[in-house]
Amino acid sequence: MKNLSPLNKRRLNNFVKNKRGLYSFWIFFILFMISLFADFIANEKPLLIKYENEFYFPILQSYSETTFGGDFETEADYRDPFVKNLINSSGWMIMPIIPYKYNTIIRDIDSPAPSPPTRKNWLGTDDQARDVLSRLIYGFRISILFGFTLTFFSMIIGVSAGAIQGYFGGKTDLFFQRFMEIWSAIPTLYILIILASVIQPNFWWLLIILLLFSWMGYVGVVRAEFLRARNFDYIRAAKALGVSTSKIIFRHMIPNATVATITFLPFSLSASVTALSGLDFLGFGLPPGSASLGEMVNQGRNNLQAPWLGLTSFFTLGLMLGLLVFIGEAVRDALDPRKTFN
Amino acid sequence: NTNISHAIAMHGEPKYNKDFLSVEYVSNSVVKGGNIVRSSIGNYDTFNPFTLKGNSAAGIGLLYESLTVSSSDEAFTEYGLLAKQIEWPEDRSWVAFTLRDEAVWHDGKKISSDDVVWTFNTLMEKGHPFYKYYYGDVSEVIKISENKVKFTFSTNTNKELPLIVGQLPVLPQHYWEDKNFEETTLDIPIGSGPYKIKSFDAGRSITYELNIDYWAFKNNIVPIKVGKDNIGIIRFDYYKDRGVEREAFKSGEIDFFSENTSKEWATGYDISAVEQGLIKKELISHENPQGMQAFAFNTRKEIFKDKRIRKALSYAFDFEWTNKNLFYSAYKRTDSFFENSELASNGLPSKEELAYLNPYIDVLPNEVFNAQYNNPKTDGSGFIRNQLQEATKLIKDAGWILQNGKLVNSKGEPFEFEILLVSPAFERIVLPFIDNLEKLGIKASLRTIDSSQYQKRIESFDFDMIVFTFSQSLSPGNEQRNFWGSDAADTNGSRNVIGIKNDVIDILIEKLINAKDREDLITITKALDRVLLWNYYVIPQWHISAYRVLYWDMFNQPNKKPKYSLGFDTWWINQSKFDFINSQRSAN
Amino acid sequence: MSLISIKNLTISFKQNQNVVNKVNIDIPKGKTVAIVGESGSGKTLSALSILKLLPGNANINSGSIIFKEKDLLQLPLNEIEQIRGNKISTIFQEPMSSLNPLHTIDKQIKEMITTHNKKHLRELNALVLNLLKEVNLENLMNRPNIYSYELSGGQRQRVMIAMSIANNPDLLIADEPTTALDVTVQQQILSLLNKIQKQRKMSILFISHDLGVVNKIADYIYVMKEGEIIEHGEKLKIFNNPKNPYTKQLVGFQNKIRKIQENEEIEILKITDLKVWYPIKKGIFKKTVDYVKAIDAINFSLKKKETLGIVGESGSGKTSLVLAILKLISSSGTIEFDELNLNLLKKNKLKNIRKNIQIVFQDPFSSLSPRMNVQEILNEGIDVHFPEYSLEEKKRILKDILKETGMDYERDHNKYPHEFSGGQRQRIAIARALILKPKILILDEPTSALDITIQNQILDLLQNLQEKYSLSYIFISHDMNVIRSVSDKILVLKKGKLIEYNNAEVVFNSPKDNYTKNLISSVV
Amino acid sequence: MGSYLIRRILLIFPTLFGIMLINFAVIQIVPGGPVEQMIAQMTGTAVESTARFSGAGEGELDSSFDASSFEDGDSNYRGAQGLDPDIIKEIEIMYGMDKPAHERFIKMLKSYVLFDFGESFFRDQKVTSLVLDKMPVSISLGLWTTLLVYLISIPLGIRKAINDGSRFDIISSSIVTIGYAIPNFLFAVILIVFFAGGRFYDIFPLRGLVSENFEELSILSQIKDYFWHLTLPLIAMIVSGFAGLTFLTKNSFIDQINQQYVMTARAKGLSERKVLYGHVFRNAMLIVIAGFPSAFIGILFSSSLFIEVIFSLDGLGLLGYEAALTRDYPVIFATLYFFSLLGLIMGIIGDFMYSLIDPRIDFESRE
Ligand SMILES: Nc1ncnc2c1ncn2[C@@H]1O[C@H](COP(=O)(O)OP(=O)(O)OP(=O)(O)O)[C@@H](O)[C@H]1O
Ligand SMILES: Nc1ncnc2c1ncn2[C@@H]1O[C@H](COP(=O)(O)OP(=O)(O)OP(=O)(O)O)[C@@H](O)[C@H]1O
Ligand SMILES: [Mg+2]
Ligand SMILES: [Mg+2]
Repeated sequence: MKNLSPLNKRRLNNFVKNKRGLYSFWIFFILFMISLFADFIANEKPLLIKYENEFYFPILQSYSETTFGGDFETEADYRDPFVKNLINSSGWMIMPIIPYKYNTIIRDIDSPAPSPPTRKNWLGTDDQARDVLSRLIYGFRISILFGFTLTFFSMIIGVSAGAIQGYFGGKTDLFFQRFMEIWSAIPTLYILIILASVIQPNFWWLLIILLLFSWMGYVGVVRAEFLRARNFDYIRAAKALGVSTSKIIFRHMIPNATVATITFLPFSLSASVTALSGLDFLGFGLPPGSASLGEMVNQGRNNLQAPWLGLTSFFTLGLMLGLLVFIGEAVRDALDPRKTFN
Repeated sequence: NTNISHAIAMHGEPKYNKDFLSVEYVSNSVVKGGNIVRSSIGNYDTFNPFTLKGNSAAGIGLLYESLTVSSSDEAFTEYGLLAKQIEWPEDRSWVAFTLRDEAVWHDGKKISSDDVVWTFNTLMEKGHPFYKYYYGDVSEVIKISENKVKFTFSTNTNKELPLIVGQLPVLPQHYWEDKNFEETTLDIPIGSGPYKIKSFDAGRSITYELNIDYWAFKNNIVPIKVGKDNIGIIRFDYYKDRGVEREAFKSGEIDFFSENTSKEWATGYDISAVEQGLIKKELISHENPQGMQAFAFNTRKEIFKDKRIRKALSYAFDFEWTNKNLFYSAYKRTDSFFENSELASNGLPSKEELAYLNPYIDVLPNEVFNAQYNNPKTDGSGFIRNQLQEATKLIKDAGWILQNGKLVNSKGEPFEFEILLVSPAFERIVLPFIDNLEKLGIKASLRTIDSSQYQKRIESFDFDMIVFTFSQSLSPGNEQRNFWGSDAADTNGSRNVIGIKNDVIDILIEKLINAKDREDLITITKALDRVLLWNYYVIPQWHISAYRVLYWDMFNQPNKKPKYSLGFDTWWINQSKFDFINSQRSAN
Repeated sequence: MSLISIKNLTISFKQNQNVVNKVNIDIPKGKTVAIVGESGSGKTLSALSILKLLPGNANINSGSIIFKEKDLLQLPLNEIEQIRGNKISTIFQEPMSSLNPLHTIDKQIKEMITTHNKKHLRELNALVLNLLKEVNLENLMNRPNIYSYELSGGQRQRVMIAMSIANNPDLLIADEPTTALDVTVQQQILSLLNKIQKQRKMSILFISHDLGVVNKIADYIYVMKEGEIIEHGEKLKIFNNPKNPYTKQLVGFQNKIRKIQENEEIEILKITDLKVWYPIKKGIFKKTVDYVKAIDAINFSLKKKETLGIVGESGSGKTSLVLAILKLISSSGTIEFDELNLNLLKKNKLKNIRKNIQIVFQDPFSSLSPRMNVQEILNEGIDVHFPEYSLEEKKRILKDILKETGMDYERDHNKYPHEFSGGQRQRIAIARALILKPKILILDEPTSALDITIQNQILDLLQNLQEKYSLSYIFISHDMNVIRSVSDKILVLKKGKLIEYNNAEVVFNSPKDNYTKNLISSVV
Repeated sequence: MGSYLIRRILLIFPTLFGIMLINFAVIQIVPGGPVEQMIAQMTGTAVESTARFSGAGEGELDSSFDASSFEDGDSNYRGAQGLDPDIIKEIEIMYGMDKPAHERFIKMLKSYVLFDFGESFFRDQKVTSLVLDKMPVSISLGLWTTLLVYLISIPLGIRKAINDGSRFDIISSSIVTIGYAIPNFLFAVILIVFFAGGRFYDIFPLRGLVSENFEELSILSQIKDYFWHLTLPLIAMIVSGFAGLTFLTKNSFIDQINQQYVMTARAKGLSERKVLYGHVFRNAMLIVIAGFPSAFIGILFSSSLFIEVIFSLDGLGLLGYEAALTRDYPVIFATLYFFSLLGLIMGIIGDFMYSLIDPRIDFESRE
């Protein structure tokens, strides 16, 4: 904090003064942190086992059932009553708060899946007999990570591209734009199908594929703003100072010409999240069984008789976006030189 | 020595004799009239269902009559409809139909043998490629007289041919002559059936109206049609979304609906209309063969070559749990390739079956002779230790060992395979299966792809395991070669997805095709069934032997139901119930 | 009877102490009240508060402004709107950024009229034409659809003036209305105001640093310093008998005349045949139909340690000329700097040259990046050209330069441009250029918004630096006193053509051209 | 500008060529083509392309003996037979797939130059007429959504900008954000269940754009009928549409509202409305206004797939998606061609609007 330049201090101050933004930030931060530790919060494996005077950490390491005197040499299924008995007979185990992982198929549900919320499954189960809360935590994590990475990179690429086009204009603009027109016409759906035919799409592949196209969303607005802003006097002034082109772009123009980008940031973030959901929805997303908010939305829509599914996904998306929007507003305010707080 | 008859059965004699007045499963107190709304998914853009292009409108079949039509309480018997008489030689190398004099087109013109000849040739030439395949063995169609046509066949081994030729719909030559048959059309066509198109809204709905002057109604001259086609006006509304369609039914915009998901069947209809009995929710059982829907192994793959492995994997599929927790216990386990029919094997093989099987006692699995086939059964708790232990034993026998929790063969290659799906609905069923396999040390993955891609991979047998349905008719025949024959195993695009190459099976198929009568056919089919089952080519899934229908309570049904169909065309509207329902619905 | 009386007005910004403190001003009907005073003393804010146009973060802590028996400060918005532009209109201090960049000049003037009076189109056109004539802009009428960015500083200022008098207001608030105007036009404008005042009994609140002008036009004078009125009274009383030391200083001040210097004879900049032609575009497809020949074939040179004063009527092409030299707009001809022709130079080479030629823009406000604070603005140049400086060094340099330009590091370094007064912004712009110690410094009206003391301080600073580092200056100004006190050579421009170019005394003592004579006469 | 425009217009052709080429190439790589699709359809293994989200594929039983697919009384399902290689050949020839790719490409380009887009592989309809058929739905949805979104978002954004930080601002922010967060297909289904289904209220129609008896209605009731049908789909589409534009408007306005020229406008005595809409608007809304043409195309073309399915509307979104999944090349390429062309033209118009809105913008000059 001490090393901050006064300007940044002023900005930080502005940010902190916006209570809504600040609280949103903290809530979001905490939720995200929780989700980062999802494996320890929601897991089908015990956190700790004491068996015959030895300690075991199943989450970190896998033990075969034979370790505890069972029959199978494959990893123990700690939810199997048989295994539970084995361990409890000469030791104990501590289960995480939510004793299900996102892909744990709950064998002993009380009513057919999707089963309503109970003491065991706080948010009920989905139509594949998996715990909704656990999926929510993992899904939130993966969606956020995906959304942030995607937004981050597409923004960097998109804003730079738009900046270059808008700033240099002329031929650069003319040809780069044509390139983009061609590029954007590539059918994403087919690329995904092609990809899916070669490999099982995973997080990174989807990220790359979406990134290939998502950056273009930023170019248009940034370009427009730049085309205009390059005529401004303070840009001339900076040029006269001998400031390098890249500095002019990044220090003068981007801060002044990216209202739109900043505005869209929370939406881009959540759009990236939804993009993943959309892919899941169309069946080109993460491999079946992965936790994702998209899959959850889809479940909600297909199981209207089980409102806890739809409601959960809706509240999660709403909360997430709400927080992001409020944080975004606070950031915008913090960067606005005219904004002052009492 | 030719047979001349009012009907032709695949095997044996028709159930209804020459003088029958009507089939058993119709009522003689039907009242024709009233109107209902039904629904369909998607859209339509043509009234010509006989060509490749376009989606044809729902119910368009109501417009056309065929030469013969089958009864719904026999395995495979065709009764004359347009045809008054059917003639065929003992070896069934040709068939001739004599048309009814009364049969006329909607415009009053008589249906002649020219129409039949023209229809057949046109379908073969310009129709859907399906006809070319289906009627591939018909070498010629000859007009014998104004009302008699003869189809000759290029083979005399295919006993079905006279029957399937009878299924040929007949189209009016005079109407089509100056039109391009291959194009899709929304011109209201001329037909010969009991219904006419009353009105339509392209792609969105189509309304049929019962033709009271329909020639076959007069004096009940066509006994097979008596008591059928009772509803005055039938409209089909199109929806694109199944859920919305369902809502539409519940809100009373659709009168009749059939459900295909256990979940919806169990939970989707807890609405007041059902409680008050305004909507009837009925399971109507039938005896249609349900074939075999199953996880099919691709035995071309090295890992699935060993029968023990295939058997072991079947232990990992916990049907009882799945049925209870995912299907609301709606289904029954399938344990025959000819499930839900008299063709299905059960218990120990009979004497007759053994007669067919015994010659191969050395090459067939022992169990074929001395055991009753049963799928592994679990207690439904979801924890299947015993089953998995069985499986482990089998796998060990087959030479696989566990290393660090992973199953590997002697070369150290891990046991991994992919389950390929086209329908996302199956993901929820496959995932628990995969979960169980994991406990065996097997790493199975799941991949859902779109149907073009899927088709391509199925065609070239490029998969490890798929969910496949081997559909069966009541009268199995030639198609069995395509299902299980060795030749088919090497033919891309065949239905022998499993890749079965088994001499005994090949022989049984040939015998089956040439079965001398229905008894014999049933026996051979059962024997075949056993051989297939005990080779563990598939992990059987489930079936349901009933129609799940829902309808607003405005119908009357005949007391006796047909075995082999729902027989919706035998239902009729009860006017007082109809009025009551409508008053209730509009009050809402 | 006063038309408007400001009573006890106190304004503060949220963080700071009062920037306007208990100010009382009376403006009698039909008279001109002038406010003079230090830059940053609160003149503009006091004036803005009359129309309730203070920036959003300003607080009026106390006071009232009575106009026609109503307190303007208490008036609801819709009533204020009736008064604005109609009964009371204003000319803003920074005309260059006060016009809407996306509307044509024509439209903006018309809007002023139609907002308050319904007029037929023909009548309207005639009115606008007349107004433009009165402010000496009728030659603009033959250019179609002019936008403000196509005008020179003085031209924009005159558009503002035309706008402000369009509705014959009762009170005209003129915040430094003639800073960008050359002497002849200035005289014209002043007499125009005078005429209107006579005819319509208009009151004027006139804010200016130019005491010459104030002397000509004012009836009463208020002197402001540090947010307070330190002295006020009738013009003659203030001029002849100032009480307050600061007033004395203001009134008594005389610009020095520049001593003749021994120049080094090295030519550092040589301009030959320079042309700046702006295309005039027409129609939605923007076809070029003609050119504004802003600079038409000009030759001159600049020696080391020399100051070249450029004067010329407003719109004569001064700004265009210097922008062309800096390669900020395209031009033809040669611009030789250190024997390099800048017009042929590759862009990437240009950067090294930049450090050596710096400019203070005519409009400081728009030349400062709105999202950078003073520290960043000033550091920027240093970072580019002296990346080796340490943080401490930079801070020291900043402190020095701010002090030398009459600002305060502690108070100002963390503020954004919009949080300053006009004069303060101008000083930041000067500081930004000076900090690099360029070989050539171009100053486009650098002192127009400065009061005489600060102006003097700045000029001294320039002088010192020139001596110390042998800098060369190109100095554009309309204030002939300033020109006289800084220039070695003088270049007179008219309509894009060079009409006189000679040593300063020569020009001042024996001007050749009529126009030059006119200019000079205003000084002596 | 004139010559720039001409250059831009000329560049349409190479760009279009590039687009077609790339897409053609990509499609060659995609596994499975129209032939496979046809076979799948013929053998009954085809899955509806919308199965994943329309619920059509949710049955646990193969549809071939699923009760829902029985055709009145026909119980004689002849065990599926597999297809003859000859037939496959024939289908290939029919679709022209027997020819090498480059030949097909050249042939396609030739006919496209003549604006001959051919026929759909599966529907026996000219692609042009297919597209035209879908226009009413797409335009209805696109036009009204765009219009409503713009008409609501912009004034709302402006109001939020003026009252930045007020209660109104916060509440409206929350509302539009929540609206944005609702996935529109989920919302659509909920709307149907609540307002058109059998369980709660049944006040809106379930499907289609107009009633069956539309022709017979009077003009007034036709309009009523039309909007009555559009209400639910539009609500479902727009709830999520406000947020972006509202916030963009708000922030752009906040950015401009403190500029000096705004003060000038106020000093003229302009009412606040006039200041905002007459002066700030044009400066602030460059992106929004200039982006309008392409935004409209976007809405026309793609964004309403789910809505179309749920409300049983036949629009371009569905057409495009189905074509993609069934590999209906003529439809794919023709729509691609058509929309790319439209897009390119709109791009030019958009750029042109930039320079109309802000005369300082000049595309030719470069740094
Ligand atoms: N928006 C603002 N935020 C904070 N401080 C401001 C703001 N605007 C002006 N000030 C401060 O208020 C004081 C008075 O400003 P004002 O513009 O009235 O000065 P001025 O007398 O007009 O000076 P000049 O002659 O330089 O124009 C200055 O010190 C300035 O720094
Ligand atoms: N971008 C432009 N497009 C067209 N004409 C322009 C443009 N910029 C300036 N001009 C015109 O060029 C002429 C010279 O303008 P310039 O700004 O150089 O004048 P100036 O001498 O600096 O005047 P002032 O003293 O009023 O600032 C003026 O008539 C002006 O209207
Ligand atoms: Mg001022
Ligand atoms: Mg100038």
